Amino acid sequence: MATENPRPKLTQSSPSLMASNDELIKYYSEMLLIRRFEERVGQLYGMGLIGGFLHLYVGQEAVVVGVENAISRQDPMITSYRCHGHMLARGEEIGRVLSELAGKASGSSKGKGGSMHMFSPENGFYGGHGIVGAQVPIGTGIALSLKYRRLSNVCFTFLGDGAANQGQVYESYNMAALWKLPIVYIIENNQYGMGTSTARAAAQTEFFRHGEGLGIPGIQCDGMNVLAVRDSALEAASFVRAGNGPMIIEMNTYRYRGHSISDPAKYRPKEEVKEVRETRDPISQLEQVISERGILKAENLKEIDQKIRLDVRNAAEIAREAEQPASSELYTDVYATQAITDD
Amino acid sequence: MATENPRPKLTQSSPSLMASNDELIKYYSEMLLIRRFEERVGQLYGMGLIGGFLHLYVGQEAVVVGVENAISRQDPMITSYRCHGHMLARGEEIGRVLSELAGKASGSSKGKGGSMHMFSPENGFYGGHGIVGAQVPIGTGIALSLKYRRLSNVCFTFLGDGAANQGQVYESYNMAALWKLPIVYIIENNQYGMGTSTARAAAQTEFFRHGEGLGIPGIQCDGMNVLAVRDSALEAASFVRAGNGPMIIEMNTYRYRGHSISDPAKYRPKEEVKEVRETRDPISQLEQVISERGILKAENLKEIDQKIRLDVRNAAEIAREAEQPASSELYTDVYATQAITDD
Amino acid sequence: MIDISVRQALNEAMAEEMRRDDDVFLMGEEVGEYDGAYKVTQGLLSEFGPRRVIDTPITEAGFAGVGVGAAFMGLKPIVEFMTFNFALQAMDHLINSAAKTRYMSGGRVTCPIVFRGPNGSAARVAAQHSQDFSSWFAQVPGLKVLAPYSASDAKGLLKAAIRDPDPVIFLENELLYGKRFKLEEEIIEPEAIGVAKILRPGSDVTIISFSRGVEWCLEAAITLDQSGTSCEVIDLRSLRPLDMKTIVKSVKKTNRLLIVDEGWPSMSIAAEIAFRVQDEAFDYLDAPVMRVTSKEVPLPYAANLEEMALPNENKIINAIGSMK
Amino acid sequence: MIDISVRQALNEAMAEEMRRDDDVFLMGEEVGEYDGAYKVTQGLLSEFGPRRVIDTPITEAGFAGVGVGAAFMGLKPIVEFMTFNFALQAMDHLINSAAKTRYMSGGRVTCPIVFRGPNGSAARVAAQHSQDFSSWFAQVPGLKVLAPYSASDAKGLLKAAIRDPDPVIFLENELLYGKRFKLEEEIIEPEAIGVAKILRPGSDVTIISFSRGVEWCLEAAITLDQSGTSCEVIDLRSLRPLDMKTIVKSVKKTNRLLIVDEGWPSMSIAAEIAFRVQDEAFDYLDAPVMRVTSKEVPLPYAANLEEMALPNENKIINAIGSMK
Ligand SMILES: Cc1ncc(C[n+]2csc(CCOP(=O)(O)OP(=O)(O)O)c2C)c(N)n1
Ligand SMILES: Cc1ncc(C[n+]2csc(CCOP(=O)(O)OP(=O)(O)O)c2C)c(N)n1
Ligand SMILES: [Mg+2]
Ligand SMILES: [Mg+2]
Repeated sequence: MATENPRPKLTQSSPSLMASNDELIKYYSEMLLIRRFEERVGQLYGMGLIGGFLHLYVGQEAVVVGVENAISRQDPMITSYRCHGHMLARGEEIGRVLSELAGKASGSSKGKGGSMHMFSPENGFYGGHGIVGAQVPIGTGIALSLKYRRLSNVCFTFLGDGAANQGQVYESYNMAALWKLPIVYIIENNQYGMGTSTARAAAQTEFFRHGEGLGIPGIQCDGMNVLAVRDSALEAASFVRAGNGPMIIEMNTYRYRGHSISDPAKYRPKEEVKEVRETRDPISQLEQVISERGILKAENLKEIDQKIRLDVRNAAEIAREAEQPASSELYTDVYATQAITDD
Repeated sequence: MATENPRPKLTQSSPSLMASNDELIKYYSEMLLIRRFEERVGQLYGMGLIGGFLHLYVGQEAVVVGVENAISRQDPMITSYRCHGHMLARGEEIGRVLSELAGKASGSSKGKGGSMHMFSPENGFYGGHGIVGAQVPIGTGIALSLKYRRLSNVCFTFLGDGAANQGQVYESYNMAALWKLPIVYIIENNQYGMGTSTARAAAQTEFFRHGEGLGIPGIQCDGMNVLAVRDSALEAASFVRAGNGPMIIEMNTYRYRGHSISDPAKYRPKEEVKEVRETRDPISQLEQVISERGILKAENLKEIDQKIRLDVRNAAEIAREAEQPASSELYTDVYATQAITDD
Repeated sequence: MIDISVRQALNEAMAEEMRRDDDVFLMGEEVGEYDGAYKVTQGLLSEFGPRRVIDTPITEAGFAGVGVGAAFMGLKPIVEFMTFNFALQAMDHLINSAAKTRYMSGGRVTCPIVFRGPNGSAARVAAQHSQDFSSWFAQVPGLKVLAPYSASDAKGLLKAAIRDPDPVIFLENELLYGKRFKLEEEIIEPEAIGVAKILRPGSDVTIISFSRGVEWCLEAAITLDQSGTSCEVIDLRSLRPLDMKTIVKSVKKTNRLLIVDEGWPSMSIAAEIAFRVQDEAFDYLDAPVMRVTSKEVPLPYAANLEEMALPNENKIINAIGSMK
Repeated sequence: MIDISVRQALNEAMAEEMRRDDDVFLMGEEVGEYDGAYKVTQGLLSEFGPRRVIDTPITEAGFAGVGVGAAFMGLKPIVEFMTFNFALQAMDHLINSAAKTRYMSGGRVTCPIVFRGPNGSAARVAAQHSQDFSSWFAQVPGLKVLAPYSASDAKGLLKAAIRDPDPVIFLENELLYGKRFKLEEEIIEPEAIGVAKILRPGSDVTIISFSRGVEWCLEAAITLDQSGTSCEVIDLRSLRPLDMKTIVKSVKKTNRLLIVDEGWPSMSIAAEIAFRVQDEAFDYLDAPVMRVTSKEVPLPYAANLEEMALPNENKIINAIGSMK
């Protein structure tokens, strides 16, 4: 594939979209877990268990689940503050994620990070970053370290359509291309950066083309179709693993909720949301395939859902009852050793 | 010209390269002034009259002179620290520029700015910026103000090939394209950013293509040919003035000296410099045209040179003898009123 | 006298200045169609249109530089940072382009710009969204730095900042946006840049703060008063320049000084005031100058740790109780 | 004991650590083929090759973030800024990504990185190339900040910084690169992070400084000694943490303190030390703490103004002469 001007075919136009029954059920369950988790989290916020900013991933589940199922845990991932889905997909325990949201000692970051700052490095997940765009050079550095260590892994760096305009993203593209780093940039184009539609923020709204000037191949993918996502990630990973340098995938997706829990999302018509929900929902789409192919019956699907709801409810209970961090934790984790408390 | 995918023809392949005799002599004199000025300044640095960093423009004269002769003083210009040529081309008095280099009260910035920080706003020149890339969003803001005030002028923003990789440059491209700002980005590709050749710093060394992904047309121009430069600037200015948004011109040029006065430039073969000097020198090329067409005789050319040398020498004398800024100047120009001296 | 929130006060200041001067315009993320992330710019787009209220991409370095360029040309941009945490991406333009150019050009190029937005901690938004940059900006010659507390000052000082010929960093606080105040005067107070305000006279100890810190100080002062300690509360309002005259005068009267600063303690506004007071009123100090600040940690998310990390009225009361 | 320049000392520190640990690598502008803008990295590319000595584009925000990412994965990057002035473009990664992530992750993600390069003024390079960022960095929890003076400390502390598990800001000074010192010890001193050094014992006044300021202090101390004032000169070496123990002990002996800080005065290291000393040794101070710093202006280019703006030994001597 490393020919003169290497560029994988558009996934959209060449979908293999093949999956075993077990795989379909797995993807379904993983997406549903994120969905139910986020729905619950939204409620818990209203009930006061969670504070601060909260950005839900509802609607975008296929993106991280598709990518996760194309790679291994040795292929690192990094993203923005919209990170609960990534934590769950990477295998961090539900209870720890929910406890973090509740600011408890048993949380993923001992309660110190909250919704926007979650990490699961043992599972190859490097956050959870609150500053728009910042994760992109960091992900590029992760890719550098893979190459430095002569590993054959690929770093998947997720960013939003709003983040895609950031200068440091281009700086990263340039270095990744120059040094042929093993990195796939996943642009989760959910059509809005906060209240700003892509067309009002980006001169080029076809984000997969942002690397064009630098010679970085880009592909566009239906981010509401978990199989398409998985296949595009597979394709990109094998292109990148072959030493060809970076690649960009633009995932066309949608967030059902506001930008954050406090955003009523008045900048878009309700019908727009409704239409996507009804016609392109990643979970419903897969549910239909599973039903139509007779892989599972409606009652089995319901069982899965109930099990997930129960898991999430239990996790929420654990989180609610867990202890707040001990006061002594205020000064830990500032440094490796608790040397500096100038206080 | 504002058609579907507007893009002026490559200047190189369609040179009008027309100029009157007077114009040719004017361009020649203006380039020669910069050349002699910079040569003198290099000597004066060695003699201790000038301190700090010093970046000479020798070799690149055609770029600023060509652009200057395509536009009016109401079309603002801004550039980096390599700015003496721009100051002179814009019409700032030689004596003030040289006095600034000498750190004297009579200098363009009262001696407070030095080589890298010179401005001539009355002549539409906004510096003179020491931080690589910083002038690019600033220039974009100047363009914004032109549009805001409903003026038909165009801002010419100069940057180096090294600067062209900076994220804020892309951020500027994006905003300029999004808002259709009247700006021409002139990339002075002198082949090196300090000791780094373009190929070692940029994944895309065809800098005129950097705006491609964003839909910004770019052209490439022989930056050693003052007529080609002028024509490309004219072309770009008229495209931009028509409300089409930004354009990029990559000027292929060369600096004869090291990056700064203290750089021995060991990273490039001496022959490379020699060849450019001998075959592409902007002043020699024009001199040849002037001679061949019989516009001026060798002795006239010599007279011009002598006059310029004299002017520069006089300016240097003035600078040498000028007063240092008064001590009271330490606290002026920090604010509009000398309010805060917490000292 | 009308009742008005800080949010409204800021909004009115901008609207009035934009009505008055076509050179004033506003740019930033979500300032237009969204009416502002915190609704501070509500209605401005609909009144002034997209020429003067510009929604930007999320490119802080770029649009801060664009603002500076517009200011070089004589426009008077108001650049909103959704919060000052994001101004870290734009720091180079705030310092190297905005603050230094008047000087470097010998006065030939000026930069009448206002950078504004919330600074410091909000509620539970954790380390990357809670930093207080007061002391960084207030250190830089070429900048003026304002950090009002009341709605009245928010309005008067923002208007003054917009009219000021120099770059002004205008530090707001998200948790004050909804707070309502009696609006004392509608007039602009350009002379208030650099002038502190004694909000409550007292005789036993001087308490100085700015922005949200003032709220804690006022509450602490009420409690302390009841237990017999009379506190003079000073609202700095301006962090650069600092009104040392007012401060020193107060300390010479009370002989005791506590500074409340939401920033980290080291190299803080509190440290600077302490330095200058001991320099200018050494013989008047009956006890060491004290400070109540944030703790030396990135701000934690957990509710209990967050409370431990930030100043509040109880910590002020305790500090004053422990004064020698 | 060998004679060595600060430049060589820094070079050796990097070379030795790179030989010792394959995880250590160097990146920055012109660090490789050019051998370093100030030749500090001379020979490293030829010894270690392009895998471990990486020339970057002039994209500070980007490559600082790349360094952070590599550090998250356990590599130990040394990121050179050609000068710290250019780190303003990368500030967000130094603060929000490097300093805060250990805390925000509850210790799960660590960032063993060194950001190094010249800080403060060089000769006549004017406002945009001369800022001293010491106090900004030293304010930030999560960072350690070192600013050595001697070659010996340059070497020992840089080695310690590279081995340190946390992000370290390592502030050099261009005008010290060529200065030669006797190299006292070849060993690395990790425990020196946070430990000041008394360079010259004295009894009448304590003079504290760091980086190039130490040079001025030592020269002033010699002159003052001849006129009968015995100065104790302390080299901070570490700006975060600050070694208050050594400082307070000295002040309790001399009862007078002058701090020399090349940065701007407001919110400076000098202000912070003054605060802590008056807090911890109030009754021992016979006179106000004094400071000699840069003036409150962007650094001017003109030779005479530059001299006025910066500290030097004469200003120290005069300040001590004026002490009550
Ligand atoms: C540098 C910076 N600027 C602004 C913000 C505030 N902010 C947080 S998220 C966001 C929108 C980002 O949109 P996008 O990149 O499309 O991601 P999405 O939220 O849609 O997933 C903004 C403006 C921030 N966190 N960081
Ligand atoms: C942000 C920043 N990083 C680094 C530098 C140091 N520096 C000054 S000029 C330069 C090279 C710039 O090269 P280029 O943009 O090609 O312009 P040229 O000097 O060739 O005109 C560098 C690295 C700086 N001034 N600013
Ligand atoms: Mg988005
Ligand atoms: Mg160049």
